[in-house]
Amino acid sequence: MQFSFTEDQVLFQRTVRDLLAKECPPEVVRAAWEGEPAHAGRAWGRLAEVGVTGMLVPEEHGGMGLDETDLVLALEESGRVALPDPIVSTALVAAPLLRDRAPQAIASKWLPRIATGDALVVVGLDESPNVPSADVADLLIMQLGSEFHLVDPTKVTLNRHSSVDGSRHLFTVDWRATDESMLVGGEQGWQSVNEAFDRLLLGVSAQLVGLAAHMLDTTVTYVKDRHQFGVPIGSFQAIKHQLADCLIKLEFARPLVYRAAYSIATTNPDASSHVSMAKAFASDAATFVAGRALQCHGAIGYTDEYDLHMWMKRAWALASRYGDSRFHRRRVGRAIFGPDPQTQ
Amino acid sequence: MQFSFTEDQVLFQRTVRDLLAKECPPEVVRAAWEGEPAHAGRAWGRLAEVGVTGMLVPEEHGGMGLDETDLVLALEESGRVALPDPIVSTALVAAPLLRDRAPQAIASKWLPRIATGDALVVVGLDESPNVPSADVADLLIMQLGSEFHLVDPTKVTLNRHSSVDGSRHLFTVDWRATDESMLVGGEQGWQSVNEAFDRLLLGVSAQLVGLAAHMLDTTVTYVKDRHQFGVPIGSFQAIKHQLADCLIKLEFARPLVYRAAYSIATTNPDASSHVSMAKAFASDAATFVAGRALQCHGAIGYTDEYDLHMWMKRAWALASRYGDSRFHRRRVGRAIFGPDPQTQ
Amino acid sequence: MDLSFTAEEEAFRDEVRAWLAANVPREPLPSGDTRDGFARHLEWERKLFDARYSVVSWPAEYGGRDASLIEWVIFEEEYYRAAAPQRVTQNGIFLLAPILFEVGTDWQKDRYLRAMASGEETWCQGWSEPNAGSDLAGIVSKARRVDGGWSLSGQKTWTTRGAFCTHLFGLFRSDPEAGRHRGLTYFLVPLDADGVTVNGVGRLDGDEGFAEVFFDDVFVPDRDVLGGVDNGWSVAMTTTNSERGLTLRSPGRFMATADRLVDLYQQRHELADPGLRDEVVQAWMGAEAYRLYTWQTVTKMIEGGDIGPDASINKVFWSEMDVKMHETALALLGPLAELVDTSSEAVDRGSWMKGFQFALSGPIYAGTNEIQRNIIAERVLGLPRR
Amino acid sequence: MDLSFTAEEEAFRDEVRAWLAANVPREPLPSGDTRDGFARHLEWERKLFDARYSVVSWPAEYGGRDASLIEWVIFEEEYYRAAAPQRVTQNGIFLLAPILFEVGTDWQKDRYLRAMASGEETWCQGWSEPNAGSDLAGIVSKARRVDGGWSLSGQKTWTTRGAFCTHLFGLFRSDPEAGRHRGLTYFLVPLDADGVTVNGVGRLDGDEGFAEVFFDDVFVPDRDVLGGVDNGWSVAMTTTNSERGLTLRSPGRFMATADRLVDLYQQRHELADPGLRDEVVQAWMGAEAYRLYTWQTVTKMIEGGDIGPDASINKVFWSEMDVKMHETALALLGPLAELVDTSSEAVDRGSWMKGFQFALSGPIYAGTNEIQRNIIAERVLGLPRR
Repeated sequence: MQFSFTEDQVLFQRTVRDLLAKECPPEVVRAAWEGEPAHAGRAWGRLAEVGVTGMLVPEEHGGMGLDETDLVLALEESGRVALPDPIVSTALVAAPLLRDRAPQAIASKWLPRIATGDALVVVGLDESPNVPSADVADLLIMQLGSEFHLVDPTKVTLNRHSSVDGSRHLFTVDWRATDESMLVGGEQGWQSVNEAFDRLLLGVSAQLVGLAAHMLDTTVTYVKDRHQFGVPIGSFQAIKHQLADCLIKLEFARPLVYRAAYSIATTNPDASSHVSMAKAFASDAATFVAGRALQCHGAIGYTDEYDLHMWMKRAWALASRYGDSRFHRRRVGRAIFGPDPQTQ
Repeated sequence: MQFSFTEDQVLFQRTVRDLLAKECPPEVVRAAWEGEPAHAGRAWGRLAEVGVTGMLVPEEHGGMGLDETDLVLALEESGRVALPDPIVSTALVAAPLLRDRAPQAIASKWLPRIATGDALVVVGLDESPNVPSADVADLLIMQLGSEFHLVDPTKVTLNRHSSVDGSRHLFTVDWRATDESMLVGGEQGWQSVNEAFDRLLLGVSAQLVGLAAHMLDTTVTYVKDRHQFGVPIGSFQAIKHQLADCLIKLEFARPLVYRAAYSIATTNPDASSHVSMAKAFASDAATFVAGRALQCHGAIGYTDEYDLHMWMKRAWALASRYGDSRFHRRRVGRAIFGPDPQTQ
Repeated sequence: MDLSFTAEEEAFRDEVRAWLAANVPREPLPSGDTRDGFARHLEWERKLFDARYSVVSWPAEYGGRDASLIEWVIFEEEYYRAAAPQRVTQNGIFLLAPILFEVGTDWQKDRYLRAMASGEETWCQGWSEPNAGSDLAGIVSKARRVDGGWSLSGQKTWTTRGAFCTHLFGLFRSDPEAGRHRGLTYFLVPLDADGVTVNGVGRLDGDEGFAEVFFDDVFVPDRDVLGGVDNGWSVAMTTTNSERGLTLRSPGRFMATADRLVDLYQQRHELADPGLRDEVVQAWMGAEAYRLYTWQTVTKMIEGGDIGPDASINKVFWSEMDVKMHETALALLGPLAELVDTSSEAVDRGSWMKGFQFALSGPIYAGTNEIQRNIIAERVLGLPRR
Repeated sequence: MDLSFTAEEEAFRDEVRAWLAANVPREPLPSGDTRDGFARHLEWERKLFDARYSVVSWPAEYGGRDASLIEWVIFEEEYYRAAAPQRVTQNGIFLLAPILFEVGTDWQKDRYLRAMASGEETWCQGWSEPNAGSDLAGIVSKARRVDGGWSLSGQKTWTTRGAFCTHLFGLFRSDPEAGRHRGLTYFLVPLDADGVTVNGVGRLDGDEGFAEVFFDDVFVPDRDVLGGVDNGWSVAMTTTNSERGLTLRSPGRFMATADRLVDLYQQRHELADPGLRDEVVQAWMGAEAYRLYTWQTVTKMIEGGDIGPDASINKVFWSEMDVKMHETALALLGPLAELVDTSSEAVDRGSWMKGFQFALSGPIYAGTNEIQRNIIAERVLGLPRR
């Protein structure tokens, strides 16, 4: 029993944090709001250079050959800066899907490109028909029931949808399955779909924790600085207690997210329950912190010139998508109680 | 539209408040905890003298011939002092039941005695098999499905049950129905049962509001007096905001309770929904205030020497009995959505 | 206690309902907090005014009907039930007008009220400054005595719809020597006056509804001082009570939201968590409680009582209920909550998410709920200040 | 990261589990916070001690097994899973002993630790006074220098199980001239010493578990000063961290409550509101989150880290979760929640209501949650004091 990250892992997190602070400042997120496609900035290339995109890619394909506990902190950092690029989809979902399910020729084609940062791979699940960043994908991996298909992005029609988070570019993808396009199907297919869903949840949960951490940090800084009635508003107990509550929510969501990463990495049979717990707690933490952050900022937080709103909206979008906290409590409930007694 | 009490009604409330402050101080409640039967004090006689017990008894039977809007504030006051006597059962449930359903002979026998304070009448509903104060009843009115029966308390067996509120003396009543004992049955019987339940709810809701008001008052006094860190603890924002929240809950429960009284008095077809809203809000307000009152008191509130616990426990008992707030939201839900779709 | 309406009141309700049914635009107008939407709303306001529904409780001479407070609440219930457009004139009508009636001069009343009621002139509130939000006494914008009037300088911020309005009412520091709450004066200022610069600022809900307003030596004649020189604080506190109190948030608004939430539940309940039913009912009951509380307040006012700090109880309740109602709606929408477009997938054009964001402003504006809870604790419960 | 247990740890768990299965009393003991129950619990404590399970993490010389922190948590998980009796020795073992190990003299350790582990001597905490609760620096009980030691005078209150214990550890003001936090000394006092009077005080949950302790010129020799004269505050803060931290509330406790809650839901769900399922799952997940958080903390401690003010985060979380879990249980019980007797109607002998009342003490004792949130805000987030 050792529930901590290694010194190297923590050092790597720091590297990624510094890199993203430089390459994905709020202006980059704002550019995505203005319509700039995701992946327009330099962050992606730098993430690839330090090994984030290829973390789960085997070494023989140019990757790091590491596991989800090595990747999770980097994804948390991607949440902290509200990175608009499809990092979860490419690095955490697509890479292991191709690694585990693709024939050698396909794996050799795509995995090295993922590791070098040359390929963005976007995975579309039936569960969530609005696919973010489908417009910048070099490869689409689309679910069709129990099957995953490899789809050429130049051969699909995309329809744009609008999210409350303007930096999330959502699309419905109009595509056709062929016998050649199938990557995996049947029993293995269902297993792949479930694994992909669980990985997506892990990544989104890590990002939600990062988003919450950023909103809390920003607010702590603001309330120390902002004076009313002759004192910093952070000296008022009503402000202190709201922010203490934020920290508590955040600190108890984190270990669930880290455990979920470990359970996926070790193919724990309860991994699905574990990621659902992570998603439920991370969603609730992020929406709670968003609400308190806005309240402690007051009117300035309510403007679109101030950056906070971009983080809040990302948090709202990610918390409600891929199952909100109630959905995931129901999923955990099935593990505790057995199949959903919807009749009770 | 005039949603206020008359000057006379407010004056009467003040009279009842003063009377109960004198005749039902905390020592009386404590005596009930020690096993003293309900109705042992002088409060009952004085309540009868000023007209509370006979408020709904017609004038020809020696009562006031008034309605529930006249009675509700007195019942709120009975909650404020945590009166152990069965005032709701006698004055608000039994009196109109006998008034509306009893043959002349029975009405003439019991109603005048209710008005003079000589008879305590306890109504037992199937919904709640633990009947408080059955040991001091001069007459029991027991539900059996669609029927109400008049039952001689000397001919029943009582089994004592323990409530968390030691001043609530609960009994299961072992009794036998006979043809002679039936007061009302059939379609009229169901109607009577529903009316009795609604009246009970109204009375309990009014008492819950009174309990909450007392706990809030007590706590406000305490936090002004108690000093820590060189200042009254009531000057801390964390205390202020908790008590502000208590007041908000209380102030929004009150109009629902008063409206429920009016709806019963005017036989509004939505009266059942209205009392359920009152019970839900009053239950939530009282349990919320109980929790905050204890927290703001700290350790002293946790002792049984200090009176607060007797009010808290009455609040917990009344909030959970006769349908807790969730139960009543479900009841209101049926009015909004139609019959319970338990299958969804 | 009498919770029924008189025949006259019922007749008034019927008349209002019929007029609204015939006149409320079929398609929702674009948001009144955008430049285009504001103009479209003014057309609607004009229609309301012409039918004498824009200010029913005002005297007839200013365009009203001398309606009772009860009729006013009835009007509001019907207005929201009909899903009629948001009132872009509300800051003038609900915040400024009550003060004009109370302390305004006859000249001011004649000059401003009718034009306000018709929407010809529109008013925004100039209170907050970069360093004066919750602590309004921190206002530093100055009013300097000049010949025949005053010269205003400084900056106001978070001015709702400031970029579209014609006039501003606000507080300026007229006596720099006086203490924090003293030495403020309340001015009425046309925004086309020389020296005024207005910059629109976007809000998080995507509308441009905020403005910063800069004053650079702006002349205001003496006749546009409201309520006396150096008396601005007590005048402003009057406004605060009405802003926080019932006038700005009539119960009809929340009853309409609750009804929409019930409809949404009926559409979505098979997909949603069974526990949400309880929340929907709680929301519905909350709106009902708010309605009854309002009738209690209205009765108190008719009987000559004062709202006073009770307005703070009211404000905390409705603002947090409004957030909660929208959170329940978003939970019912689940994965569709984030969609804000007009596609068939997005429910109600994303209006719940939009409404949620609007609701989030409730606990902040007109005195944050932290300030309101302080007021409740200190002025109602009598707890000691620090 | 390695969330598995070693073979040795698993073997330890199996051994503990087997022993508990064979030895935990079939019928629950009467409450340890009553005089009779306390005595019955001491019998059980003796049995634990004889099997060397009373203080597994202590050195063998004092009755322990030199178990690792990980083994200690495993022991606690099994202890609660087995529904073994409440530890009436906990204030000594969990609050005093860590300080004795850290700053106690050899004489003190030899004199007190083994007798504490066996339950032969039982300890209560003498901190709070009538005017020193959240503000411990307000302590006024005095320690006066006398020949060979100190003379104690004053009053301690809310002393848990004070009426049944043999010894008290507490703070007294040894230098009346020094500032609020200075001039306090930590003493070890036998409650049968001349001049000590103990009065039991009932608690709201019906047990007599509180006491007031009066000191009238009570002599304590120098050897029973713990951690140095006038150094009591810093010694006490060490205790506070362990009281607030993981030692007093091992995750096993909440996992056991969560499991009981799941059972209760399965018994009652057909009668209860469907929305309660969500709350039960949330409770279960909360216990799981607490367990993982604890493993994180344990790892940090093993790696040489310090808990510090994080203990406050921990305390707020578990204490409020515990209340919420019991509220959920009471909601599942509905109209039966109030019954606390042993009739067939009352569920689990009313133990949920009893547990609810006990849980309510969590946000109050060992520093109220208001104080904890101040600590979190000021010492973890770095917000300014006033």
